[in-house]
Amino acid sequence: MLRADRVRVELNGRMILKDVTCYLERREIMLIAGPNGSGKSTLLKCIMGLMESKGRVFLDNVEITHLKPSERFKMGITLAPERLRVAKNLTVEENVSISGDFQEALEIFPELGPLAKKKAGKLSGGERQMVVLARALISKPKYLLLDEPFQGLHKDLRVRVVNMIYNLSKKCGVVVVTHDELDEIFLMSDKTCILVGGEVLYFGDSEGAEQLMREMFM
Amino acid sequence: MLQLIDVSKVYNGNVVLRGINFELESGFAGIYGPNGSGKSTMLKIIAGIEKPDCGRILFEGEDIAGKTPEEVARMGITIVYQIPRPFKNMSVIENVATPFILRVSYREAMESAMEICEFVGLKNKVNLKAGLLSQGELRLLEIGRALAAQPKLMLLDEPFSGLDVENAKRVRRILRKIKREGVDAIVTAHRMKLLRDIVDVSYEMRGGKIAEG
Amino acid sequence: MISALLTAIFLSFFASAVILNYKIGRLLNLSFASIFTLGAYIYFSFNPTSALLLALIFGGIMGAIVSAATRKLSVAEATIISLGFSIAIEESLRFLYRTSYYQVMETNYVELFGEVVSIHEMLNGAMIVLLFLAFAAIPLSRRGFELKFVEDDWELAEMYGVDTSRIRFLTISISSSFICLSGAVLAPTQSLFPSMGWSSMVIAVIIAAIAALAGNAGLRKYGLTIPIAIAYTAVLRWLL
Amino acid sequence: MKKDFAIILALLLLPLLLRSSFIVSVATMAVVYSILSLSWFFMEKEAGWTSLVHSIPFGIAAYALAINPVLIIPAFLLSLLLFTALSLSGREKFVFTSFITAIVFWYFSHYITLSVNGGVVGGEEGFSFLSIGLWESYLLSSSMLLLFFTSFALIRKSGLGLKIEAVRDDEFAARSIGINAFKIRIVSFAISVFTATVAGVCYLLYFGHVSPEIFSVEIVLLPFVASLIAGNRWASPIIGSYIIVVVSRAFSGILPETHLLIYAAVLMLSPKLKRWWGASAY
Repeated sequence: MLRADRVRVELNGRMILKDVTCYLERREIMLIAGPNGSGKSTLLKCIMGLMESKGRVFLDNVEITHLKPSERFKMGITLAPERLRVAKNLTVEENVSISGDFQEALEIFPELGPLAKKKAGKLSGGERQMVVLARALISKPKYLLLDEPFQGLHKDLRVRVVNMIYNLSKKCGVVVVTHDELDEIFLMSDKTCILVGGEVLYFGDSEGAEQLMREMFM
Repeated sequence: MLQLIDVSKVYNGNVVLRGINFELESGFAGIYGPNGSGKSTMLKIIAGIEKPDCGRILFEGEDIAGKTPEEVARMGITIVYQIPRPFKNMSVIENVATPFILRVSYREAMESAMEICEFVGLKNKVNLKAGLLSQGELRLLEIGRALAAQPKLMLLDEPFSGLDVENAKRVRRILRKIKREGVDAIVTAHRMKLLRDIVDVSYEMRGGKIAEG
Repeated sequence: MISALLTAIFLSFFASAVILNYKIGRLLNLSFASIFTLGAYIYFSFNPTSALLLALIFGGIMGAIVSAATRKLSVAEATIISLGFSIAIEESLRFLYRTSYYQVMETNYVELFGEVVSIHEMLNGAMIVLLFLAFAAIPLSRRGFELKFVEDDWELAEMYGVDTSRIRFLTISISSSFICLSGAVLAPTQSLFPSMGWSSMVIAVIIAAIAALAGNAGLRKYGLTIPIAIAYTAVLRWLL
Repeated sequence: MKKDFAIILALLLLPLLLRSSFIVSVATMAVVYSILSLSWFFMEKEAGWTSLVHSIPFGIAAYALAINPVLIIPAFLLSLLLFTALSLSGREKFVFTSFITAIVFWYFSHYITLSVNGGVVGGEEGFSFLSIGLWESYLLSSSMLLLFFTSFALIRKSGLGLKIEAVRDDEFAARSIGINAFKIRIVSFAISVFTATVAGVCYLLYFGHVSPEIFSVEIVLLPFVASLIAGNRWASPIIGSYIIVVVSRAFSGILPETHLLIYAAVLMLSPKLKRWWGASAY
């Protein structure tokens, strides 16, 4: 179980997250929804340890609050960050092989093959997102945190990624943050956490969130 | 009054806008569409923050495509950013007074700023540092500051994003008031539903193309 | 000509250390100026062999302290702190050694390509070349790939299991230790005073800035410091 | 703000009451450095640029006056141009581009020479000028300090102040409400550089002599250290300058470089001090 317990972030006197508590089991998908600026990405960064925060984070009942991001990674948490984050001056192959074998990445996204020696900074949005996702997937995480995984992807690729997330949830826990095109992810998610202005508006089974989600987003 | 003719924009190989043709004579125009469809880019191009790769933008008959943001702002186009950008170490009233300073004296600016603060409902927070406001209040502050520039045309980039129901209602009320005052605006949003009762005409944007709908 | 070449190699070594610290440590490490001076003073306080060893150790310790003091700060703040360290070391030296040293080494001269060069200078040059090569070898090593990643986007590297704080610590300590050693090696040919390191520091920063402008990728920017340093010394010789 | 003004007035009046030339000589030095620190503080706090190059407008002004008073205007313009050019590297990098420039300038300042009547003057020795006397220069520099302090207070409560602060907080947002950010940047630099120039003039009129030491690291760092040592109020740079001058005078017999140790300590602790005083970092 990956559990964030009363996570709180304050920046320049302003609360970005107010005592957020949520958890998911392995083999579950959790959707984190909410408008822009409601603290979704910040929550993922706190779980990964990239941001200073109050509150505690547990992984399979072990407290990991004081571990560095690199140590959390080695324990099985992987974050695929938002905004198509790639190391711009490194090649695609180098970008991916930080977390595993490039050949495995090719099995997931064969499109990356011809781009292997290209600088990641010169890729288009969709290609960059493939690099981001491939890099996260081949690290074989126990819990995978996906921040806006559909950004920059075309329709058919989007469908592929949705299927990929579904298959992944057979062996690991997946957290998906998105505020767009919610339908498909929402329907297959087990849990939903809705954040507004840094506060949890709803956390629990996705069935219970349906009414609220329809009101807010769909 | 505003006219976009064949405006295109490409970002490292990605076509964001493909040949946009758009015209606004007066009133509120709404543009809705999913993320990444080019709504924000279009507003940024009108505001002079981004340069279009080709095409012309006519505002009151003048081509503003090559102008800097401050020149465009002085002609009467003001943008409200999607993610609020307040002057965070200044008080709320100073934030709102800053655009007035370009036209009137310090004292008059402060008085007019007070009126605007009242208008957007921040009257009891005027002396607070802007950095300490909540997300909803920041949006109101942004709108107030944009109004203080006395624009002919306001560009509102997703004014309802990041807001809870209560604050969204406040923003909606203020937008209606602005409309009554006779300011024209282009408003973007995720979904048409959010815009339906405030805009005169709505457009849909998808994959960098715009269509009336 | 040859001595100018040796100066150029020293400068590009210094500049590479500056770039490495800037890219990985995220600070303009101004403490190098005094760490260099520290090395030179150590050389005069001990016998040559132990001085070299002590310079390596002291430089490493100073680097470690600087690195610990500048953790998790913005570039500007970290730079200002390193400047504080630089002044602190400089003033401590001024306090400990009330006088300046100047020593001309008695040395043999050899003729090389029609030019008279002192043997000592040659030895120094060789040492500095070795240090420079050691620097250049870091990006080629097993850790080199991680280093490259940290240079480009340290946060990304951190979330993919690279311990960036350790890499940062090691980079600053090792480069400080090398700078201190180079101070000890070059001491016999220099006049010593507490602020002697500043001239090299400033030139190195300028060279580093030009090299960083020209190329952003891996080894190339370190290699680029060599021609720039050579051009610099050539211009200087022509001017004076 | 009123409290700050009272503190400064008290600091300035005290030596007049004590009527001791020694105290006045120390106080004059402190006041001259206070003007310099105040000009720096204006740029840091109001305009948001942390400069380590204020020794240049300060020193060039003194040099210009010593060589030929007409040169003051080009000296001012040259400093302003330099500041503007350095600011193109951005706020974060400005700290070290300005520092490196200041150091390079210090080296070159040793070669500023003039040939007068067949002889060469300047260089390491510097230039001499008339000193206007102790009491006169104290009155001159303290009235300058008061003048600048009040005008800065007025600027902050004016339209120009609002514009400068807006550009400091978010240059882009300021531009999109019609403020010409670059022009405002230059205006704020001009205010700061002008103040530093006046400080340089007061310096020369008091000491009657200027040498390359005026460009040294000590002068470069003085405003930074002075402003950080005594809080984050508008009186802080002035109180800080007094502290530094008094301390270095008091210890000059025992350890001539004491103030440099203070500098080192303040620099090393600067982020802590900033947080302590509640100053936001730009």
